[in-house]
Amino acid sequence: MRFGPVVAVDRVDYQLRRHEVAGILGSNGAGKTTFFNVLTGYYTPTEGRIFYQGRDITRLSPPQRVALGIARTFQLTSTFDNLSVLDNLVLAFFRSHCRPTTLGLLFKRCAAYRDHEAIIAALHQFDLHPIAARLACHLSLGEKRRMEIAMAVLADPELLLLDEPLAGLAESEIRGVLEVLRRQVGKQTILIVEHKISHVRDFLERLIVMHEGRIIAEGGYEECLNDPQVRKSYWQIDESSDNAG
Amino acid sequence: MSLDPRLVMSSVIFGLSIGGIYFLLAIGLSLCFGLMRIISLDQLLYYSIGAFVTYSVGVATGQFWLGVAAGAAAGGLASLAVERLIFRRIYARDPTFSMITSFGLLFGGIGIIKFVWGVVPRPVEVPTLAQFDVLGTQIPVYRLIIVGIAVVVYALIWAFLHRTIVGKAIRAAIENVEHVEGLGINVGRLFTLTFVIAGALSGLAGGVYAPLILVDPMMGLEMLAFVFMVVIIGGLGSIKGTAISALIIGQVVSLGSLIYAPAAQMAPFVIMLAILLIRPTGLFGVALTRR
Amino acid sequence: MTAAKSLASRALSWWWGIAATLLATSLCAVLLPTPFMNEVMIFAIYVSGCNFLIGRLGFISFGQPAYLAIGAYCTAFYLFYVGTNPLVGLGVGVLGGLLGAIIIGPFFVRLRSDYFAMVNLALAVVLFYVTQKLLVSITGGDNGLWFLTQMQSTPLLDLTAPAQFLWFAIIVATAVTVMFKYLDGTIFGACCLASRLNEDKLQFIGYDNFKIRLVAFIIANTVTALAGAMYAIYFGFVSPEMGSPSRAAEPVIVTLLGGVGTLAGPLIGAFAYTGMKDVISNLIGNWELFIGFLLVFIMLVADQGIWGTLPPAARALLVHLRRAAGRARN
Amino acid sequence: MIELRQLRKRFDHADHDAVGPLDLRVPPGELLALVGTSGSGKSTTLHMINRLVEPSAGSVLIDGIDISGQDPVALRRGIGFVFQAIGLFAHMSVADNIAITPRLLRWPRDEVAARVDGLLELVHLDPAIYRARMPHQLSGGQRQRAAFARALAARPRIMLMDEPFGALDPLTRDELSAEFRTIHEKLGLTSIIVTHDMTEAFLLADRIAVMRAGRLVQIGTARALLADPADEFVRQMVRMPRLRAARLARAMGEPG
Repeated sequence: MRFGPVVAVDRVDYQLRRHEVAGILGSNGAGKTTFFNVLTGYYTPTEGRIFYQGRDITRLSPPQRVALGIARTFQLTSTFDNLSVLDNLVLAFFRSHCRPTTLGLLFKRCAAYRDHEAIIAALHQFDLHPIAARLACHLSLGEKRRMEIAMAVLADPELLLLDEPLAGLAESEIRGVLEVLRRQVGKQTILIVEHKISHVRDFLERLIVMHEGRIIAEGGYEECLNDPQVRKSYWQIDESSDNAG
Repeated sequence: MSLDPRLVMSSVIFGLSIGGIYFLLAIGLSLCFGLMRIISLDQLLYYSIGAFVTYSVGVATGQFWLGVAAGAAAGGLASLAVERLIFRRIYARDPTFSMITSFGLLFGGIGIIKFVWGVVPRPVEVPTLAQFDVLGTQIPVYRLIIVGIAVVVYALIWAFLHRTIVGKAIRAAIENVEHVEGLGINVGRLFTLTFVIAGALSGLAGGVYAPLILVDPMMGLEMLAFVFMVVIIGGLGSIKGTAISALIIGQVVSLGSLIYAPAAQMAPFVIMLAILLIRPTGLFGVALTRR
Repeated sequence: MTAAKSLASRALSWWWGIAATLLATSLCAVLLPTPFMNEVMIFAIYVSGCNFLIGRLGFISFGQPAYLAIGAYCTAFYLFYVGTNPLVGLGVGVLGGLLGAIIIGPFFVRLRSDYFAMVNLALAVVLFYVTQKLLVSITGGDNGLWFLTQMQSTPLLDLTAPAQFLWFAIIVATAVTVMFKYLDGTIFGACCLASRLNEDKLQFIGYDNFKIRLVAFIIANTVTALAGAMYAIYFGFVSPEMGSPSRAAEPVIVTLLGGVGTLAGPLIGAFAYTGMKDVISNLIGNWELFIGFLLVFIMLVADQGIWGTLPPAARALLVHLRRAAGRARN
Repeated sequence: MIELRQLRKRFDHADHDAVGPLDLRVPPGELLALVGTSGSGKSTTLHMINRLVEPSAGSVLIDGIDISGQDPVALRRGIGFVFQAIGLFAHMSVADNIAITPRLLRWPRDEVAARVDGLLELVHLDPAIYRARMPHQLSGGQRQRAAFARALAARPRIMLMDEPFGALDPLTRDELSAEFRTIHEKLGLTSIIVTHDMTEAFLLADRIAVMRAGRLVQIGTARALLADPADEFVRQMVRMPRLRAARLARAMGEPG
């Protein structure tokens, strides 16, 4: 995939490999979320193009990109509050597996999918089965995050974009979400934006560091964090005066 | 069909004056939405009240301008009462909620007007029949006075919002009401003030427009669609947008009726659809986040 | 209990609800004056479109009279200028409403809900002017179009006879209710609810928000046009007054009165509203006063509607009864 | 002094209390951190103290006086509040942002100007440079400094802060929280800071109150929480700071 220059995301050229897990790190306003939004079609880039599996997707709408296998989660959790957890999953599953026309939706009943094995499996995989019948608005943040990831995964994406999946969670909730994430490694290409990057270091294959809209470093975890430019811009550590080790 | 340039000229002036009235009405609607997130259809009630009070005071005293002042004051007072008694309770709710409530108020108000003044349309005498000559066209001075009033109101509102601290606070509250509240600023008072200003301007619009139409209880409803279209084209919450779109709609209505009278009602609607197709939030409407 | 069985019992329980309502309505049809019941039933159909828009899509429309007028005038044009069969007229009205919604929908459903409400009202006003002033040669202006005597009677249920028309109206109203109930259970129904709550997310799991809203809009307003067509046939007459913007709030009021988003809401609301209107207009002529303050009152005090503000005990009883019925069957 | 007595909040249509019953005392001059997972009711609690949210039951006392009888506007003037999203008004200069409350209170103009300069200096923003800047010309940290200054404008005795450092990167965050501590002491404020970051709470606060599901689980100094966590939940909450401290101790032990 290639990304061209946009306003907040400046001249990003990047290629992701298949089934790779990569993390994006950067201080506030580094352009991480904008980058995601451009990828998923929330914004169109001012200039440049995005290629996905060799195909130019720059002008496609979000639903069209989902159809191609790009799924995402949101930094602020985003659920259908008046639907049950189960129905949230049904919606996510149905779209990607049955590929209906809008009129076709009129002739499919939700109830017919509530006990579909893929959905039951997802409920168990993401530890959502005890709360399957609960309305999404009554979930805790950690549960919502897990449900969001479950929804993204149920869309059976090739590329999974996770926007700060751990933000706002307490340590105990983080572990649940991490557990769920770990199970996805190797199944699809995953891109994670995360402040608490150390939490996800175990399964990251690559780290991308962004600063003011540009990628300033990429590579292995340690390699990246020790990059002098990264240390300067992210941790604001100047090598010359840094003698603490 | 060849158009007489003199007809065009007087039509442009006509459009400016009617645009001025649209502006006076729409500005209140727009401000109320921007600050309180309410769609205040009852502004059209204060418009009718303004016109009727202007009529009554004019008949009683023979002083038209005194009537207009009384009309504006009546609009302000009525809106004060409504804000205190009703809107205060529904600010926290969805904008469409306030739309329903204000529609009810508009209707109830029309009922009250019918009760007080009856259903017979009333004429109001034009205060000055003077005309003056522009390039061979006779322009009624009164139309120009209306345009002048609209311009002055625009300037005053702009200065109020940009130059006074209370106006700045209103703009701050348009941005984020909770933050203003948290600073220990009396947001309730800002709301009341804005609402009363809006009501008084609507009353003023009714009073000023009264000599050019027949004053009747349903006059607010007749105006409703046009004011809506002005607000929508300009974008809710934008003063500049409201002014510009009032200007446009005024011209469209007057020039349109010059070309093909019945189509004048349709043209603004078509323009609105066209603009919404390009910009779903209107010309200057900001993508307001819910709160 | 197996999934299939629970599904069946759930389906049965709401079928029972509809059957009970149908029975109650039929009882009313026998006991209450026919004109009143006719108006209530058509009104209920009219409101159910609005109820769907508000309750499922979260879109409040003050422009329902516009769609009502489209249906009514299409039927009237057919019956006045072309044919004599009211059933065909009904079909023409519904088709006209469908076409109208398909043309207007794409412009409107992209809008934010507050803009949507206003634009619809503007549409109603414009259409009112069109029928009243612009197309006078076709619509007859304020005089309207009369075709009551031109309609031929239809087999089975004679639509030109008010008493038989009522049964037809009850059947149509039941069909509309069943359709909306069915929609609630479909993926589409869930999508509507989802789009009301979180349109961004819906996009990002792959549904086209615009298309979903468009389809919902078309469904709702075709139903509204259907009600318009039924009015036209029942009265044998249309005039611009039917689409008057001064009645713009009626469907919204009645939706609120009946309880937003509830299945029985439109019927209950239509009953209550038509009843009140009859009584009040006999007492005082000034109905604006009444409607206006009724609306304000509903908004301030009882925004859950008659159905929603029923004492919780009554509803709990209903649930209990349903459950008992469910147990009895298994 | 801030005192909460059997404070409860249940939101409309909810089936359980979002907060409470809650009892809490914050003595004068203390900096208390309210820590909990998201949805634990800590923000709601904070909002009830300046009546941005009205409690369903119970009472809040400030200096021994129940605030439910007070005018909310006057009450809020005595309480500085810093919001989660910084919330400077975008169309106003920094000076206007800070001066808005004093000017609406009709303080004399020169007094307002002096106040603005004094506050800017207090938060380490050079008045000459930053007075006329617009919020979008500031960095995240500078914006937060300006927001502190604005909250302090009406000379409050109490500061309430809702995740004030949540949107900042770690470095700016540490710097600002240390500075806030200094300001807190210098002005003799009584402060409550809401955060979900236990490490931040440990570094900043005199005492820490841990909330879960609307209730107070434990309250005490960092030392007390570490030494004797009330339950598994608190143990989990203090795990991270403990790990970090251990790691840091190891690092310090090594020759630099």
